[in-house]
Amino acid sequence: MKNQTGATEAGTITEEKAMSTLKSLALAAVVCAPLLPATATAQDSIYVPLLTYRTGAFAGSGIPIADGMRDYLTMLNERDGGIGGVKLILEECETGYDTKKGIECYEAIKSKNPVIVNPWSTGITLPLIPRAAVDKVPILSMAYGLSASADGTTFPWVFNPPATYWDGLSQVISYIGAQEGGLDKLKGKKLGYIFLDAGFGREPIPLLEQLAKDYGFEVKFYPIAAQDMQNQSSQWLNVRRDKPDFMVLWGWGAMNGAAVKEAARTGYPMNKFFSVWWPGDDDLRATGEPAKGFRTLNWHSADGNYKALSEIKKHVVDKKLSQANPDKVGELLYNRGVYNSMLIAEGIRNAQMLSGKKVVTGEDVRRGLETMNVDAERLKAMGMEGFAQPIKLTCADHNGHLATFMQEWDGKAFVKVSDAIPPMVDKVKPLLDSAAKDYAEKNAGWPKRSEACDKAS
Amino acid sequence: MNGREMPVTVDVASLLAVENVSLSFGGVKALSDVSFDIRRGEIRAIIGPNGAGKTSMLNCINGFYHPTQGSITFNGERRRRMRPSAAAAGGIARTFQNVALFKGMSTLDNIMTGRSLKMHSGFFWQLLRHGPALKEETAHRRVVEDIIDFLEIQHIRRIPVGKLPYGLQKRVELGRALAMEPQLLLLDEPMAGMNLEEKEDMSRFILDVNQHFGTTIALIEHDMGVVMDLSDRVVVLEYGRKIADGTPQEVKRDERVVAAYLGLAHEGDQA
Amino acid sequence: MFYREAGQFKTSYTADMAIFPLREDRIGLAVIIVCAYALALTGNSFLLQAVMIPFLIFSLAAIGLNLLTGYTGLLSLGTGAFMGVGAYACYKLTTLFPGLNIVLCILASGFFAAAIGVVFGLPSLRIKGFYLAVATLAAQFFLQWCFIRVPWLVNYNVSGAIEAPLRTLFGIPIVGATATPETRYLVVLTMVIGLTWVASNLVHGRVGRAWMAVRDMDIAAELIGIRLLRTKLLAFAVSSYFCGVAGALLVFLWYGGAEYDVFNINQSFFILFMVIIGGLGSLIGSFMGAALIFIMPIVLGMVVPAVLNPFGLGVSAATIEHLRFMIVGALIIFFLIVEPHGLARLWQIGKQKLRVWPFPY
Amino acid sequence: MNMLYSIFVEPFVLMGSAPDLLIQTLWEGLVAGVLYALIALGFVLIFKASGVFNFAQGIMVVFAALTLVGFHEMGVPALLALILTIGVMFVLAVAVERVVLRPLVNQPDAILLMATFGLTYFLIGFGELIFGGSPKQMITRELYLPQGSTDLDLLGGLVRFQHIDIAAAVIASLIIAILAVFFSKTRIGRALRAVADSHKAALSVGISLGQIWVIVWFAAGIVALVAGIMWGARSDVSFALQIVALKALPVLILGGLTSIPGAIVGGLIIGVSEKLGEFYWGSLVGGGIETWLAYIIALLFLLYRPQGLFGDKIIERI
Repeated sequence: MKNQTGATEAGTITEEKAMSTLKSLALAAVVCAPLLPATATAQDSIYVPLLTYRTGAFAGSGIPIADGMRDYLTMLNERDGGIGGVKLILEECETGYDTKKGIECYEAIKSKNPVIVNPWSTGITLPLIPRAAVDKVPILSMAYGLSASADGTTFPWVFNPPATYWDGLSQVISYIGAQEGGLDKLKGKKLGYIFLDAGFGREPIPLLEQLAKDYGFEVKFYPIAAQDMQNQSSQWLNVRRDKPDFMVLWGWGAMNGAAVKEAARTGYPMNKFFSVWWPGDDDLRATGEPAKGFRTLNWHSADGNYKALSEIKKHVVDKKLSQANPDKVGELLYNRGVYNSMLIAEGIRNAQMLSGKKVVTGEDVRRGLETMNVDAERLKAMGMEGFAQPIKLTCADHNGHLATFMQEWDGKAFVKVSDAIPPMVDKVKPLLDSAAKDYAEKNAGWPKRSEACDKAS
Repeated sequence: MNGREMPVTVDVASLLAVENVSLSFGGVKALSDVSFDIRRGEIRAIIGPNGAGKTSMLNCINGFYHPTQGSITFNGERRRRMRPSAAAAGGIARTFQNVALFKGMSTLDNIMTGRSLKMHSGFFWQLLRHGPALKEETAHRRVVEDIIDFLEIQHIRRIPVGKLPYGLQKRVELGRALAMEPQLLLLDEPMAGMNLEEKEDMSRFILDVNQHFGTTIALIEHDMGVVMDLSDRVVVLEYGRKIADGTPQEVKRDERVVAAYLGLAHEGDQA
Repeated sequence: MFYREAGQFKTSYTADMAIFPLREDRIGLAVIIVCAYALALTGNSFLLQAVMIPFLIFSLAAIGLNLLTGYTGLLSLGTGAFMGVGAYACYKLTTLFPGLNIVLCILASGFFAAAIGVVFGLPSLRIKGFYLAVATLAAQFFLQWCFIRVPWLVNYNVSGAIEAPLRTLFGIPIVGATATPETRYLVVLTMVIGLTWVASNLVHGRVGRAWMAVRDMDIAAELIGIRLLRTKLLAFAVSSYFCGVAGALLVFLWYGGAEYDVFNINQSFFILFMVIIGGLGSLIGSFMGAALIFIMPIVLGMVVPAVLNPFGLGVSAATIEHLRFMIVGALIIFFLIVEPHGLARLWQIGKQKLRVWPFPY
Repeated sequence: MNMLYSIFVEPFVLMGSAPDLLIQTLWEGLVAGVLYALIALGFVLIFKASGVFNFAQGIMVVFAALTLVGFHEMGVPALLALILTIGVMFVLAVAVERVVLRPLVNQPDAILLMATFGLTYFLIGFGELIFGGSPKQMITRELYLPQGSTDLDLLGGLVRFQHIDIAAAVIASLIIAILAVFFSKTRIGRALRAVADSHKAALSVGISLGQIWVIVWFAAGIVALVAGIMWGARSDVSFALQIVALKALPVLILGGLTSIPGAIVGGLIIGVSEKLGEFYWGSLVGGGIETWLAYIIALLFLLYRPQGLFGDKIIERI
């Protein structure tokens, strides 16, 4: 009997609590309501959203890139008052490398007149590609995303400089060939391809299979699922069994560090281990000395001895405007972010020159990117002499197919160990063209390019 | 060969015959060699001390347990193994010692589930809740409302049964069993935990069901007074064996029954 | 005072069996539906495209999971994968039969999800509770693996992704980049309302009672003649159908394209949270849960900086994200403590209070 | 025919022809199994004593390891950081008991499971807020954990044993031994077992349920810390690790939710069979079957024995 009364009382209390919760929720809704439409856009500035990820499983790669991107543009704001005298409004949106959040971010920034969007995730890039033309927002997917989008005729709104994954793969193979004393020496060799089991890691496979046929080497595939990124021991056991002569890594986030570590554990010779351009200093540092000899592709400097970077230190880091750890300014992935922002800034600057407007739109920036020509002189003017090679985009070529180079981990940092390696244009070009055609065919009603082509300024 | 074609070997008056049923769980014998029958239209009581195997007996009858040996003949069909749903389809309904209602559902819905076997409208109409589905739902609702009226539980129609007092839950459970319109109704301690007034109500319902609907009833009960008043015949189990069978008067005088119950004088009030 | 049942007498069982027996409820529902359609007129593309469309789609998936977990008591962690089956099936259908109306494709894709759901539902007869939840994880990981490993599913696209091609309804584009947020929204809204109505019909009839009976006490359900395997498999099928349609809608009317990773384990948890917070065994709760779990982080993303900035605390996007995680986590715990039966129960209690207001005794 | 050959014959031929690789695979499987078992152990401890299926165990592993490395990065000496981390895990246990478990006492199991989902989200946000999202390196050397490896010439090949893996196996065995002693010899341990059997029984011998919850959550926290150190030493410490922790779930259902030996044996079975499966059969379907193999194994096993390896046979009563 006693028990029963207790229960009834408890019931009433819960109901009362529930009611008060309802009330406070209602109150909160009323209070918050006026805050929501606080999205006024200033007309004397250019809005540059940055889709970044500092959380989640890929944050290890995402953080330095986000810092680099943000700090370079902030530096322009602090030093020059923006671009062409127009201040840049920077806003980060956290995607967590998650497509859902990325789309949400895109929708949120879309209403604020963004001039460009960099998704920093292949998964987010793909759904945005068809929208770009409709929403008039160009996409800059720097060396990721859809390789076929290098074709500016089919994809006028998408830019993926400075190289596609197919370029990258062909460069790795040429480099290995050169090391062996000629591509014909690859005959009969065995190559292991360890990759993130997603669109990103699978994209190079058709080219790899073709090259294997052309040069007579054998390929072994070692897919790593995203959820097993840090648990690769069975794939490396397979490597031990198959004893490939070379290993090529196509990873991202925590996968890169784990792969290098497993390679060291298995005793795979590091000087036979190559990678596309995504591993960063942190990934290698986790293994440290034993990772010595590991080589990755790159197209820009991996140190901080450039004027542009010292300007960042002076105007951003020292003013406590950066979120980056000062030691990491000038590291590989940080510089990758800087390079990305350099492209954005150049696109905007070109757009201003082309349109004669100060406050440019997404449409102008698309034209700006298409006519981009960052030559040695321009690099010098930006304080990036020697930081990266010149790059030029055209209406037909939204990529540049830059010749990248190999760099080697010396146990503490990356050092450049090769000259520029040009991509195998003859192998890559037909693939790109057919992929672009295929895309347009499969997406019935894909619009023909109607955007006019500007002369380079 | 299935049971349907087998010759009927038992008295036609018997609705159910249990023959030499044994049941064991990993060496522990719950029932050994029990035989008895239930005639059409009678109220048959199964009594015995705790652990005598009464509930196991009911579980065997409605197919929840499968006897290790022996057979059960229901409605002329003899069988060793049967799925509970088949037993339900054959016309056996029951209530449980510890109320086994669907606690999150209302009284009405609980009793409506008793009609499950009789509802046949197609899935398509269920999706639309129109046409045959709605017609069927309404027809069965009418039957269920009659049961609710009969059991005098109109006032708790919409209340989730988990919130009802024990006595009412027992009544709802009886309602759910009645909704199945069974030929044989198995009641497992229908009056456990009830006060005198509630027991009187429940006894009245049981008699009414038996007399008005002609339903055959087998019940397990500890209250000897109730058993003697209600039942036509009584079977007594002890340690899984049958020790007596007959009218209440006969059983009452049986020495073994007296012996079994003497040591357990507190049994009645404990229930 | 305005919300009364007094004076409303039912003259037939059919009327009493109506899903909304109270006139006020029916009026309220009508008002909500009219308002929902009227939202399309506001033309606020952020509201429609980034808030309402996903909210409705996730609500549909939550209803699907709720039919399985809330109504039938079978905990599933494979929702994301079942949504994926719907999305990939829809892609295959619409590319194989480009002439087939896309709405039909989406509705048909649910059947594929249902079939796969039934296969992975088979163990549910023997496996229960947490054990079953882990078994559904097998579905999640296996199907996800198939999405990436079977190139036929993506028509051998090198990108490994599916893209929504241009598709029209009555000559107006509803799928593809050129579809306006308004038309997408109207299509999604209509489909979600229709399917919710179907779900509501099911749970209020014979099928729904059988599911709940299995949930509350499967043994007793079996003893009154409900066939367990059939009932559970039906729950898996219907639930997966809803999830599959939601997945197809997700890709075709919201994202516009997707990689396999969209349907990962986090998607499954995301939907599960909606169901828990909304209330197990409640359709309206599915909507409330989706609103809270999906819309609240968006609102927090706007409110947190607005609250902190005046104090000179500039917060980064990452910090907001961290706070969002913490707040969502804390709110889940908070709501469970306040009302373990979810928002739907709070809503019911609120209505009950309103019914007797202003004289509670 | 070819298909059948490559499924039923070829892998075994390979095993026979390269026994060193077989041994290496088994060893890798055992090590992975030990680590899965360590994560599963945390689940079992909490489930046994409180009936809570603690989904947050995976994130506790990451959180504990991050805290340890985070303290060290702040300049705290390694061993002191270890002690501080243990302190943090204790505070976490107390906080969970006060804020989550106590208000939810007597709620159905499903509700408590949901609450641990909430806890998972909270800990992810909290951990990233404090320590940042970038991966960190485990302070293996500072904790005096062995590094390097021993190569043994075995059966005509080379088998490599990582010292850190050996250490993981030894430490895991130690922890299990300590837990076994704790449960059978100490007063609190016996009380915990009493709680597992019946909450009322425990109350009647005068042990507060709250205290017991704090103790088991603290114990699970320490197990999580050990698991975090070991996993962290193999790759690095980041939130990506929480996904690996999901592998503990098939281990759990294989071993049974309440059995400590079950968690160990289940972990070893899952670890070994998924490595063998991936190594010898994975390439038939393009590899990567490891992501689901464990779950399918657990599922098939459950169909055969729904109560798990060490669970009691379920007799349904009504």
